[in-house]
Amino acid sequence: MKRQRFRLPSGGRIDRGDARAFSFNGRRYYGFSGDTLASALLANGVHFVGRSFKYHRPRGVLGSGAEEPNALVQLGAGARTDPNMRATTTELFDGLRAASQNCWPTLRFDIGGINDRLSGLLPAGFYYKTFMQPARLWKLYEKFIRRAAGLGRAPTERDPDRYDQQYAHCDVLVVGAGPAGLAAALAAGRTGARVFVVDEQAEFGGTMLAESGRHIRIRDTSPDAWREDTIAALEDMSDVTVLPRTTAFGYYTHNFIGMLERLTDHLPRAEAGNQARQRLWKLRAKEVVLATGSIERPLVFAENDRPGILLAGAAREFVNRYAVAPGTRAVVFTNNDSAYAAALDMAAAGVAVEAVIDLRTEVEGDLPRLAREAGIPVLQGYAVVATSGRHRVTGVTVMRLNDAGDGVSGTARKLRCDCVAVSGGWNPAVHLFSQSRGKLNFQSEMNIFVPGESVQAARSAGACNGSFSLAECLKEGADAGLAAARVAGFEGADAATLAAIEPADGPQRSLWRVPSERKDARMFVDFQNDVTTKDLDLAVREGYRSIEHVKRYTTTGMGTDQGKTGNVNALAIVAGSLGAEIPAVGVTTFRAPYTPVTFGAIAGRHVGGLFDPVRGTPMHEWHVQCGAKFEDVGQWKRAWYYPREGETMRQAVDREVRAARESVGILDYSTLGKIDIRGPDAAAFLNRVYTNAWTKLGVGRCRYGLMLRDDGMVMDDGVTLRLGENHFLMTTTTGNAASVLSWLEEWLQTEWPELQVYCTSVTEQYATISICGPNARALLGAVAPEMRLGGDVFPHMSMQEGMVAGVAARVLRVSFTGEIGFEINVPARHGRAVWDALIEAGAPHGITSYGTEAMHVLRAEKGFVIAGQESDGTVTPIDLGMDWIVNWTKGDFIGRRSLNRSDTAREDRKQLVGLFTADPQTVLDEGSQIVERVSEAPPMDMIGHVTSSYYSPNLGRSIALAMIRSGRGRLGETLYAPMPDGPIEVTVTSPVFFDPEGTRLNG
Amino acid sequence: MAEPGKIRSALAHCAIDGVVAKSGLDASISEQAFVGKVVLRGNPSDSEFLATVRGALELDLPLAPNTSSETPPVSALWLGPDEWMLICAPGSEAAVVDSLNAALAEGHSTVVDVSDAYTVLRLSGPASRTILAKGCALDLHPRAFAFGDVARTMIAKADVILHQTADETDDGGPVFDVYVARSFADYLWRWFDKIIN
Amino acid sequence: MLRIPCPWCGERDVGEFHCGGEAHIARPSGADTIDDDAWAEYLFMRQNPKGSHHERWSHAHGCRRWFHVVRDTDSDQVLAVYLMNEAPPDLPGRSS
Amino acid sequence: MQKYSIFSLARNALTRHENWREAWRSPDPKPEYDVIIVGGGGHGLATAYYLAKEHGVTNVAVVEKGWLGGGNTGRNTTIVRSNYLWDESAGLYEHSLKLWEGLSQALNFNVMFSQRGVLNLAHNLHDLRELSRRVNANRLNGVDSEILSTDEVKAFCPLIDCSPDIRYPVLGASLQRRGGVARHDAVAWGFARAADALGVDIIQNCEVTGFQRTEGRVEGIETTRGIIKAKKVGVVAAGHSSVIAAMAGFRLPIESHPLQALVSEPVKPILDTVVMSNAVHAYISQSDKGEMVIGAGIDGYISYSQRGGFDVVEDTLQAVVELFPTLSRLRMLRQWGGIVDVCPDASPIIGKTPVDGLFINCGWGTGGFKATPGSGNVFAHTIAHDEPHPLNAAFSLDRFSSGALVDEHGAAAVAH
Ligand SMILES: Cc1cc2nc3c(=O)[nH]c(=O)nc-3n(C[C@H](O)[C@H](O)[C@H](O)COP(=O)(O)OP(=O)(O)OC[C@H]3O[C@@H](n4cnc5c(N)ncnc54)[C@H](O)[C@@H]3O)c2cc1C
Ligand SMILES: NC(=O)c1ccc[n+]([C@@H]2O[C@H](COP(=O)([O-])OP(=O)(O)OC[C@H]3O[C@@H](n4cnc5c(N)ncnc54)[C@H](O)[C@@H]3O)[C@@H](O)[C@H]2O)c1
Ligand SMILES: Cc1cc2nc3c(=O)[nH]c(=O)nc-3n(C[C@H](O)[C@H](O)[C@H](O)COP(=O)(O)O)c2cc1C
Ligand SMILES: [Zn+2]
Repeated sequence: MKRQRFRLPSGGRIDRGDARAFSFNGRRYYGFSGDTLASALLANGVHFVGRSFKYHRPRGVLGSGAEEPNALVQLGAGARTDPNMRATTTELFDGLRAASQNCWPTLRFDIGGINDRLSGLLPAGFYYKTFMQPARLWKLYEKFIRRAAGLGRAPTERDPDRYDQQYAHCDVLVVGAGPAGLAAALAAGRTGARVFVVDEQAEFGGTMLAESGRHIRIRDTSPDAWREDTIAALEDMSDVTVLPRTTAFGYYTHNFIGMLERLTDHLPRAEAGNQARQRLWKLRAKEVVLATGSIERPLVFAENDRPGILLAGAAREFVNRYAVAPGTRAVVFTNNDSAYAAALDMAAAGVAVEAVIDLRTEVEGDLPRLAREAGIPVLQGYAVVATSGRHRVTGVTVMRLNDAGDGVSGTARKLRCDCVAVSGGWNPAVHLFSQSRGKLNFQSEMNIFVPGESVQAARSAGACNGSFSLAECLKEGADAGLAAARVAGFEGADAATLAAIEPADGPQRSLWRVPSERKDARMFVDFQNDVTTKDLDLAVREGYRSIEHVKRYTTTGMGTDQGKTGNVNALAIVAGSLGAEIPAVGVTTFRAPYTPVTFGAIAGRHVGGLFDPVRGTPMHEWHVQCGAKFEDVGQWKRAWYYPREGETMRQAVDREVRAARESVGILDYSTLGKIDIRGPDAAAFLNRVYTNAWTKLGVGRCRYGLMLRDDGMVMDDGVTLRLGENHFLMTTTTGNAASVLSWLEEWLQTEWPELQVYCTSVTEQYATISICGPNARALLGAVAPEMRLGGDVFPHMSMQEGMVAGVAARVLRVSFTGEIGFEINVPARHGRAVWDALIEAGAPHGITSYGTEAMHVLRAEKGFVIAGQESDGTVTPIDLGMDWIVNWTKGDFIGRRSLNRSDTAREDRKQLVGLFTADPQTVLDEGSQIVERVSEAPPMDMIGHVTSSYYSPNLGRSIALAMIRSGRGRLGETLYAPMPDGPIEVTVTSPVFFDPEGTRLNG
Repeated sequence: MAEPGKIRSALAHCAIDGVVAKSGLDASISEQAFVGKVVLRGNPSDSEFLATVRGALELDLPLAPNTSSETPPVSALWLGPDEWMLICAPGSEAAVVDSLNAALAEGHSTVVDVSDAYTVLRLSGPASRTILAKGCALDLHPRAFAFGDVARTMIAKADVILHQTADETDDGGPVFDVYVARSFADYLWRWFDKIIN
Repeated sequence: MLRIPCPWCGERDVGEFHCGGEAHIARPSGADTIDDDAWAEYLFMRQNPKGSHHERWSHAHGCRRWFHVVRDTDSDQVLAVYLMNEAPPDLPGRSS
Repeated sequence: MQKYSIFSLARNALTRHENWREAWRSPDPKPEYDVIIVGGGGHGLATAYYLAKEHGVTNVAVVEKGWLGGGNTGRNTTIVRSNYLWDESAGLYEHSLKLWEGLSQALNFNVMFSQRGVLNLAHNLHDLRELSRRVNANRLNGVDSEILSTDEVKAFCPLIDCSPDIRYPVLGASLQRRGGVARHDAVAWGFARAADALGVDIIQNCEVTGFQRTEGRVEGIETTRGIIKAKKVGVVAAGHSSVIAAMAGFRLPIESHPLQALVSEPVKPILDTVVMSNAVHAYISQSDKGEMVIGAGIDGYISYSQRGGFDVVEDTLQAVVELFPTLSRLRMLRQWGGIVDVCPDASPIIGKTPVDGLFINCGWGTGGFKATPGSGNVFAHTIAHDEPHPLNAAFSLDRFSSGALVDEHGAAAVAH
């Protein structure tokens, strides 16, 4: 086994018995179970991990968790590769492969590094100021700009992984399982409330996991013992759900929390099997306890971005949790006491701590005292003014600070080191609180933003609430957990306060930019996007004063880390340049997600075959077996045409159309919307929703109706049958079945509650089989011997009930083709059998199944309109030439008043006409525009467009329907459809092309 | 001539009967084809209406939202403040419709046979709630949704009526009957199938 | 994500509902006698306030009933729910 | 105005960029202006710029309640195109597109207008018919537009899953090659800087709270920074149009809805065009920084909260993964919302109001970013001349009475 040079011989939470091989940039290394990729890299002395976005500066590991801006890697390969993964949150597994991003050809030798040399030319927003001349070269410039875009690479193959989703509800959600969260969960769980406790990390414990445990006790035991007891207690409670590796990423309205659980990302492929990769939890919580802890902020000082410079808390975590020495010689640079713990822990782990450089002149806390006792040199009132090292820090230069903290003086001292642990204080992780729309308050003592009043049912506890001592965290957590459970309706006794012993902190000193004597030295604020103090200054100088402008002009806080480490520093620096108070500058808006969330997890199972329901009719499989091509109509699959061996679409459709006119065709019309309408006011209701009159329709009779929106525009149409005095059956178009039912309900419930009418959808109760053609009656007779089908007893637009193929059926004599037609409705379970019987019985007539395309041709030959094709939401019945269906005398109906508006009543509106092409074989494109005169070049005055266009085998020529300005007055006129290959000449005709007298229908 | 034996349920093509989860989720699923289903609408504050229904079916309609009532062999699911679905044995729906129509001839109400418009997916076993919760936003904790409860809601992208017909304490329980429109049944089945396999 | 309290079914996710926009817009009767402007007021003109808004919702994927909601369009807080045939409740300290 | 160029950039590099001047001043409001524009979004700033530039009206203030471009201008998916159906819209949007084509130079501010093409996918026969209708209309209106077959779509944008097995296969597409995207913030800043240079006062953190009127004529505005008099006032306040109209005593046919968008983490370029799909509701492009910029649909209820429901984001990403299966492993970095003012016919309102001297420009809904220069240009004309420019005559408020709507729902179902 290969040596891990920086692995400590003992301690940590890693399992030294479980070694894991991994590769980084093609080289093989080993780490242990319990490592993250970052800790394993550091254990192997790999500090230089990636390149920054803009200047391609060498970067290492800054943090140890979700806040990491630098150490982003491309993980895996092939279909399962993932860009921009934080090494600090990537759990190590056997066989893990990682590579650096944004560098070419190699990490060490990166051509993009040239940008760093040119950085003088590339200040914030430089691209807004240049690349404008000459205008035509912009495309070229952009190509180069674009080449620099992005960090990692997206996969090029389809994602082989699956993603699970789960809805959940709870009384109390606890986010974060540090001491505050654990205490909260325990207190809430004990009340019997339904509790979820989630933490993004693999192990619960939060910052406790980074503790050495040497200076702290909880209730006389080690913090770790308390932690383990608490977790065990939670796991024992049946109504407590414990979710590690789960990030609460979004706090949405009405206490809806989005959470991402990582199920297999930490496993080698073989172990992951075909489990889902991640699970999206959609949780509705009665009460939320936020215990999300805090994020350390770096100090902003000259050349603060070299690999080897990291957060002090991270350094501690590497030592204590992962048993990794972050270096051999360390310098600690701080403005507060907490970093002394890092110094102590590193020293205890054998790292030579050269010095603690403290910005403060007075340093009195317990930890500094312990550090001094341990012999660690402390330089009070000093600052780091420069650093050295190319791919890894090799030293720092320190100088004495002046009293105001805005300058340095004295001799520069160089300290050699390969690790600098930095602390600028801690920012409460208020992301979720802020997403919940809670306002933040500025707490000037610590220079932090803390949660103000909650606007949703949430409370914050622990470090995320600005309470940094362990004792406070435990108490606030327990109080919050109990209070939340109580509000959610549960009872519990106050828990005894958990005594904690810990070192006391002294005050901190916030110097937002650490002075340096070198004017040109760069101080990085946003590490990922290479935003320096100079960029911030420039933005302010140029008038971008709002922090939101500064963010957008400099891109600070816009990287994959969303400024977790940099934002507060940035705004404080901007406040400084503006001479404003920090709270007056304010924070930029916190938005979901807290950390990035996989698209696939958000899409869940709703992709591929489950993207949208596929609705099929009871006869669907017959169509499939007969080789039908399908058309998507809404969610329905409708048979479009049935090509036979060797047939083109046109040939198949022509055959189907001819069959319907010459013998008998059969169509599956089950998708038609059907609404059962019943009640004493049913007829009156229809009078109001349709343009025509319904009172006098006889029982057993059908009528065609047109439905308008209240703005007068055609919305839907269909045939309605009167089943009884107070009972109707309405049909709607396939696409509008659901919306028409909703429309009817809306009017009934909101506008006309006095009408006694009930509407019930029966669309799917019936299979609807339409047969038409000269032999339709004979066919029906063959399968329904008991029905009387003569024109006198069963006239057009009437209904009979009887047995069809042995099944009780309701048969309507209606026609959408101009042929004698019957619509046979049978309960859906019988649909297929009746269909089969008709096919069999129709064999002697050469019965032909036809699809929607043939149906369209047949109806267009007759000039029948399709709502949604001839009409497009801007068309009235008058425009369609259907004045006959508008009854002005029956009283009000939906849309009536609108038909009389000055524009709607204009005479020269677009009107439905037919078109014949000069060449009968030319079939116009649907959607062709029509002009009176063709001019050389656009613009041309368009007077209308083609709505439907087909080849009519019955007429032996093409036909088209069109909406043309003043069309009805243009019969016989020659117009043109200008197409890319030249104009097509057309003549305006009546829209009824076939059997205008309707003789076939009544034959 | 079509033979009655050739009737086809919505999921006849899926062969789902009694499919058992293979994914460690302890549950099984089947289609309850041809269960009788009748939509009844009427005014719940009209005591005569309620009495008439009681007279015809010996059943008290459930008036509390999201509940059901049962007088074997008929049960009634609350669908809305003036809407119920009556559930009866396969083939008995016509009798239910007829007796109600006869009894309710007076007054304003409606009775509609929708036996073929919906099918029922029966999900049973300890993992049922978890499986449902992968696509259903309702609170399905036993405290919130228990034996006899009903909800008209959505599972994934399908509208459903959810009816709990047995408890966890029952053998093989809990049991949920999921009513879904016939043309959505294939989708919903494939949805469950993806989850349990 | 909003949670809407259906007066019958209880609270459900917004996805089960359809929002029908502003409530209490009277549809003019005798519409033939009013002018185009007045008709347009009914058809199109809306208060669209930032703050308390009386609106109609339908529990489209549930009980299919329409009902009224008073909601603050700035905070998205639901302030009251009442039935179709009920008058708007008095909400202290708010004007519509 | 300090000129921006590669030379000035290089010159300033020598002085460590210490000598750049403010892009615009931050003056205190004067007591009175000839014209006040309410709303410092792109449209408002463009209006002020064109008033000064083309109509010589330079005594102009733009008042903005927050920060410039903080409304929808700063939160949209930046799609620019002009392939609208009706003549009126095509005229307006094409006018705008032509202005875009010279905008960086006119403003001396690189708005990074990138004509990488806008693809509208068709997934069913109805889509195809509508697409062909629109493309034909575009061509006859002089708007570049073409139809691509499925194979051509695949060749043009290989990232799209063009296989016939997906739920709603791609049957074809329309392509406007001159369409594309622009850098949204730069548009606001560029107009602000150019307007400022012509004398326009840009006043941020100044919220309009009411109007001063006499006899039906506007005389000034009341703001959080006091009363400011004006001969004319133009309201260009996008999401808040109705709120401001209410202050002036009239109503609008508008509802303000949340519209959401999101970006992925940045990745190396893989998508070099803009893709929009109506039936599989999604629209997406990749920015010059590398993140995928993805737009969602509107939430179905009124809200001024600048955020919407997670369910809408779910729908959007389902569609994105369905159409672009290789993007499934990318990660959502940030999501946000804007407030869009939606008109019943999906077309804007630009013109006079019932109050004399008060003009309004609103109702751009989900698709007004592309119109920014054109809208400002014709609105400036309308204010300066007290009558509409021919290109916005059809977009008056009266059309809701007459019924002469410009129904762009077909073009606007995914309206960006
Ligand atoms: C998510 C999203 C995606 C979009 N995608 C596209 C797209 O791809 N393509 C496209 O063309 N369009 C798109 N749009 C629409 C487009 O963003 C808008 O139509 C356009 O930006 C409107 O510009 P504006 O200048 O009118 O409005 P805004 O930029 O919103 O400006 C209005 C300004 O008025 C200010 N204001 C409001 N009230 C007051 C007051 N009382 N006093 C003073 N100031 C006030 C606001 O603060 C705001 O700054 C999208 C919109 C959103 C939200
Ligand atoms: N001395 C100091 O200045 C100082 C500073 C900071 C913290 N501390 C110590 O740290 C501890 C703070 O305890 P605590 O419980 O408040 O916080 P914590 O940091 O211990 O725990 C917070 C937990 O929440 C998790 N988390 C954060 N955001 C999350 C999200 N969105 N989803 C899921 N999980 C998320 C984190 O991974 C972490 O495990 C105390 O012991 C305190 O003394 C001290
Ligand atoms: C086209 C476009 C691209 C964006 N790219 C990023 C990005 O790369 N990183 C980021 O953090 N935010 C990005 N944003 C989002 C903004 O940070 C911000 O969310 C948005 O402007 C809305 O403002 P608000 O969130 O402050 O309300 C982008 C926004 C737009 C409109
Ligand atoms: Zn309900």
